[in-house]
Amino acid sequence: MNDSADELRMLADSVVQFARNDDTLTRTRALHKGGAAFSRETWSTLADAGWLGILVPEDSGGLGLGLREMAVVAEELGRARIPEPVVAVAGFTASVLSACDRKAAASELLSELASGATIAAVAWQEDPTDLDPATTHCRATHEGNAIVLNGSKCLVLPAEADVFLVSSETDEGVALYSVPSDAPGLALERRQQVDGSWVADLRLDNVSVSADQMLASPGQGLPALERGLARAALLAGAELTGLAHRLLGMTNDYLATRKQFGQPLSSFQALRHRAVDLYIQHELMQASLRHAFRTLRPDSPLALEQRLAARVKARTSDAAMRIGRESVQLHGAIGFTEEADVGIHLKRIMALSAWLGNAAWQRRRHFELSRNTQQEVA
Amino acid sequence: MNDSADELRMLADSVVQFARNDDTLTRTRALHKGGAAFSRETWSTLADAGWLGILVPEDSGGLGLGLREMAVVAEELGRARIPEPVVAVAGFTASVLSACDRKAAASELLSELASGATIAAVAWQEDPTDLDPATTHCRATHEGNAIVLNGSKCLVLPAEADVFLVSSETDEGVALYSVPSDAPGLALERRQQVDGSWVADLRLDNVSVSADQMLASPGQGLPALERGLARAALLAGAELTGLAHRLLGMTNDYLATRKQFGQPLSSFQALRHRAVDLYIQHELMQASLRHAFRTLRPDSPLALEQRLAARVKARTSDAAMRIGRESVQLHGAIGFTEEADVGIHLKRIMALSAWLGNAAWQRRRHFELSRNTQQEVA
Amino acid sequence: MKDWNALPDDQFRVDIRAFLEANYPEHLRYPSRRMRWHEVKEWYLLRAEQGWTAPGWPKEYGGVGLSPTKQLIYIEELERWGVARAPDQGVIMVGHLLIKYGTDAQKKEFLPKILSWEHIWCQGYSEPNAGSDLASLRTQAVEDGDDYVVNGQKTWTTLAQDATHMFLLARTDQQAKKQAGISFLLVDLDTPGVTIRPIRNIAGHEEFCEVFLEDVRVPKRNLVGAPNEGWTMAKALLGFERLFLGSPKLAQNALGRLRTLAEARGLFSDQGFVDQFARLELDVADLGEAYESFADQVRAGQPLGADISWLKVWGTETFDRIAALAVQSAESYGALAGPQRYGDTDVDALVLYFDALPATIYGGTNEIQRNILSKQVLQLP
Amino acid sequence: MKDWNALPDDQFRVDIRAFLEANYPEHLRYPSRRMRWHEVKEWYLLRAEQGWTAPGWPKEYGGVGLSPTKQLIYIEELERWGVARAPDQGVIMVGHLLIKYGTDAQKKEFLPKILSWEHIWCQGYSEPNAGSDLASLRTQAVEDGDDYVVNGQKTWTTLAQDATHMFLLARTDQQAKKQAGISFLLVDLDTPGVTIRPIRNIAGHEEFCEVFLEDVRVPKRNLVGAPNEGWTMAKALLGFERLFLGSPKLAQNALGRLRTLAEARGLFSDQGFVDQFARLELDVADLGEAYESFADQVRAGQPLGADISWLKVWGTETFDRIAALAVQSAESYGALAGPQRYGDTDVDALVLYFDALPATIYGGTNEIQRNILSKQVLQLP
Repeated sequence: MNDSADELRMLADSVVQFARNDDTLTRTRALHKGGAAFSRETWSTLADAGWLGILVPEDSGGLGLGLREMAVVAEELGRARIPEPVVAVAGFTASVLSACDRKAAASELLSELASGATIAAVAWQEDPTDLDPATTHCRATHEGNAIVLNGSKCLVLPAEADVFLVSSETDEGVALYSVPSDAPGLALERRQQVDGSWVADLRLDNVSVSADQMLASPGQGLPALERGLARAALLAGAELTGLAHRLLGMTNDYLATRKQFGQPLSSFQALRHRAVDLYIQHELMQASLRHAFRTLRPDSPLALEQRLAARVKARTSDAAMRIGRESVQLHGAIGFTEEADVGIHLKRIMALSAWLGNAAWQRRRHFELSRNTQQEVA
Repeated sequence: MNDSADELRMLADSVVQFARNDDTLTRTRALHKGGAAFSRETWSTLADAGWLGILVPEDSGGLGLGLREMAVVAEELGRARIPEPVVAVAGFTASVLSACDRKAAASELLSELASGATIAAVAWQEDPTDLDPATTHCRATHEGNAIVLNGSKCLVLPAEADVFLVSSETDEGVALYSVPSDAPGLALERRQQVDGSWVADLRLDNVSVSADQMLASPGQGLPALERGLARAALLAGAELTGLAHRLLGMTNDYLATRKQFGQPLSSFQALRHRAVDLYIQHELMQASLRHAFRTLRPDSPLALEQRLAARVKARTSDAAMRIGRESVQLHGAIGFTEEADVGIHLKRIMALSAWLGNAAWQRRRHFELSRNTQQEVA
Repeated sequence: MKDWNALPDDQFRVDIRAFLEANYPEHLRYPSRRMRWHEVKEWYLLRAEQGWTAPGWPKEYGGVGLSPTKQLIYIEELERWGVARAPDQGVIMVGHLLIKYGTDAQKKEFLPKILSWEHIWCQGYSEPNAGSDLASLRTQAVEDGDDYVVNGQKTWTTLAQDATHMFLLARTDQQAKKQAGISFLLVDLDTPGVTIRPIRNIAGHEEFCEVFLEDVRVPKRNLVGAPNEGWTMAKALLGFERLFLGSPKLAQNALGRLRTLAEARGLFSDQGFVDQFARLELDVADLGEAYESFADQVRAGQPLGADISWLKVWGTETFDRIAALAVQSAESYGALAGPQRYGDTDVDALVLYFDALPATIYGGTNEIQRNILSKQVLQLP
Repeated sequence: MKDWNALPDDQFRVDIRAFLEANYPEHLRYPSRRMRWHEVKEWYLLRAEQGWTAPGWPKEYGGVGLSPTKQLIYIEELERWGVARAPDQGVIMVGHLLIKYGTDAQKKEFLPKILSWEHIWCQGYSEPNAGSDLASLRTQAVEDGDDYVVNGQKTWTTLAQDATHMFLLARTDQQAKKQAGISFLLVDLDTPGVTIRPIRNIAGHEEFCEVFLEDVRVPKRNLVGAPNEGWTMAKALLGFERLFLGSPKLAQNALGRLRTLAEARGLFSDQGFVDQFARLELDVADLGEAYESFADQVRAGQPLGADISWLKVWGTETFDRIAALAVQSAESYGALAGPQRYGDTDVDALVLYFDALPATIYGGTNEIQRNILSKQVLQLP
């Protein structure tokens, strides 16, 4: 256990070291000014550090580590507020791929993902207000040797992906196919998110794929997506926890140094107490994450992972939004400027909180999953 | 308008004068110790002052004034925290009686009510979790010249009533009958409320009434009850506003005088700000009441009265509960003792907040009533 | 010119409403951010020609001379129709300041150009490191011959980039403590030494500026009132404008957009949403009633007391809660920038959220308002 | 006697649980108020005979000598089974105090009678007008021959009416400031000059007392430790008991009762209720996890830091929110005193509410806890 704790600390330290050299916020502002969400160059650096391959098996060129290690990296990357979609790609996509049954195809894509050569995104959602991956109207039909995909997807993150994992209904259930972004018949519309990232709405019009582009065979796509969604929610929770922690630090520094009426702001009890309430919110985020990783085993059943993921995502989304909102208030007018670092963190929190189900949605989901479990037990 | 404002002020002053001579809290504590909810002697004093007859027409021996005057008295009686069920009897029962179609019978009871000779209570509810007066399983059937009542009622306030206005289903709709508390076949079980008052659960087992005990004829009972329920909710809101105001005064006095670490408690900003938030809650209570009386006319339709009543009861119940809860906290340990005045006010607030629909229930009701109106208009 | 004050109040409202509905440009209604001068110029110059720049000024100075009641009606109708604000500090502040404290020469020089919009004014109160605390004002004005030489920095200056002039507070007596020793100066922003730098806000708009003042020479004739009396005058200027910091319009408008979103998404069949919405609806309703009650004071010609602060606290925090529920109800859309299509209308939940953020800060933070209430209204020691 | 410490932790838990389930009187489970001594005496005297009065004391003094881990398990099992607390200040406080600072004579005199419950102790810290502020302690102890003469008043003394002795803090050096100059004295409550007056609380129960001390003579041999060192010793006594101020049990139990009420009333088909319940369920869950994490520190033999205060704040305020929702969900029942029938069980929503009221006050108000957190954990100046 101590060995493992040391390893996790070393992993975290390596991200801190990276962030220290990166000057992320300046870089992010410059990128956004040019309309770019993130940098491919930095992406390669992240790959070289091995972080994109944490969840990728060693025989596919990854580190073959677990969710906990990935969460430590996500939390530290959150604290640094890097703009790269690490959780979406190395968390969500990699988890879906690892759960796919067509091992050869999945493994190849995983190894490209770990090396940073290919950015792959999961195209599963079709209606922004429906988060059930079973709601799939996109159809895959056989035409001779080829499979032809027709339908649409929305909010695919990142829009800049080279390859999309497209879920499609077949007569035997949902399957997953890898579709390159330049595939004939694929139309892509980009929409910008509040944090400067881009998501894509896809339209698939007779997109033809071959059998070896099938990643999950019919009926196997849904469990792979469910697994990936749960893990992505957990990892988003870790990133949110890092973001919130950074904001707390900034806010407390501000309160301690900024003077009003000749005294530091933090000498005003009403502000001190609010700082304490935000601190408590962050402790709760940590508690929910800690609980998840105390409970999870590599062979934990999907239902348990889903319940823990809902709990973590609910808590971290809610607490981070509160910490973000209050940090702006506690910074006063300066907190409302674009140049203040508080805003750039808040916007990232807004995007991550909404991603894959916001706090209110996740609380309902957690309640339902818990009730089901209770009723099974009883 | 100025004349009217002056009159209202004089009415309020007369209640203040009464309360000053009464030492209500000592009296209430002594009553409760003996298991009594209130004093018949004080009831006579209230009748002599005319307050029990404010809503009673002049030709029935009352003052023939309006809801607004009654609200002013209710607010002041709330501020004095008198234990007598003035709103229940001179507000709720009197309003139901005034809306009854059997004028002779109703008028007689109204005049006894105004004189204080008879305490009458409305027995309408049959299930503590159902606040719809149309849910009436109590049956009235003809047997020869007599009418026979069978069924049960719950939470009738006050349990000490001499006469009950019992709502009963007939073949032509709900009717209301006056039933003396000693009527053969009437069994009464008392339950104590948190504020020391008693409510009664009634069981009617072949209770025989004559035709002149009919107050509202079949089909007329429901509108009379609806009218009374709306007005009672408004008046309860006024009493809650007075109670909350008294608590605020006590709490601010305590904060200003009590010292900790050598300074008055009110010098601690976190406590000052909470005092301000409670002050705002009380302003909102006043705003909702003011709006109701700015809007209401003697001939306002029932639907409008109901909507305004829901709004007032929702706001005042919610705000008073907050003010009560926080006042205990701001008083510290002393606030938790029975001898502290804060508790006796909080308990009255708890009883009144729950009476005829708590804040959550009234908010839903207001929403539904508003939606209906909007849909009619649209 | 029509004698507007002679109209009955109800008729006045009807006429103003009809005029706005007929004439105000549709594309400028309910702007989602503060408009720049070039965007609203056409409309306001047209109104100026009609003599309607300054409804509240006395007629003798070129205003419409409306009664307080009619001024409120006027503003309510502007808010109701979603009319964009001009950079109107000249009308709202400088005009009243000069009419009350100005020399005849100052009145003659400045008032007509305010009315014609030849001069656009901005306010120079806030400074960096002063926050809500004017007592720590640092900008200095030192006498030198016929001029004051001004050095310092102002910030959060609304639309300074569109202004030609600034009225500012500067310290003229370095020895005096706190609010004493501060004077009121009128500054032409073309004077050498003035630098204006817009500040982008969190939503990407440039509503505020920083204004740097380096050896800026301001002629002594541009001093308003007596030296060292600036703070007293600034306080006296706070008239019934304070009412509008607690205007229910922002919250009402936000609630309306949330309703649209909810109708389109079918959320009114979701009891969990309804419970939250029903609460907010009452919060807004009681805000509206409280506003009316303060407005009654203004209509009766009574000064507003310190208790007006609670309206600002409640109004802005209600707005904030509505915005938070809108973002929550937008679900996945809650991350998307720009308006999103709901049924047959667009709602931008994020604009609500970003608009709500500064509302609890500007016009004196809600913390400052609570300090004021606890001291001046509750009189807590 | 069984060597409990030799058992594996899991087995220890199983054995304790089995013992409680088999032996603890059913009617005393989950009392809705603090039990008086005569109500729980039989059970505790039985346990005393079995040598189980003081699980945490070293064996050499007659305790069970449990490891910190096992003590936690023991307390968790007591809480799980809803075992009523005795007036246990002798065990929890006086014993540890004397073992650490007492003279041999004191140990010999007092420890055995604590173990046998011949002496029942109460704590004399709080005073009127001191609130959460021990620095303003006023009770005086003046030397007179072989005695101290004590004058003053203590309040919020839990179950003093059942106690035979009180350990109190009194000022022995009038010149010293604040926490200095305070000493620890052991007082027999039969001494002339002691008056005990129970305080009824808001729920009508007598859990606390006022204790008046008028020229009470306390022999100097009853001074614990050095004179004027009382405050230091009192602080050192705050061991891992602080963990239990943040115990999730109150909130978990309240949530369980709310669940019962909701099942009986069919509220789980009401999305508005479910949304609130689902939030509270997670609030309690994360409280439980945080508690475990602090308990890990205790199990590892590490001292608790100031950050433990957040657990108390969150735990008690979560309890408070649950109680408020219970009262709301009881609808008309929310005004009725005593347990109400829901389906086939009784729930007393008001008891939850009244229990939650003092939780945010005792053990240092939540405001004091926030002061501590902002200073010692966030280190805000």
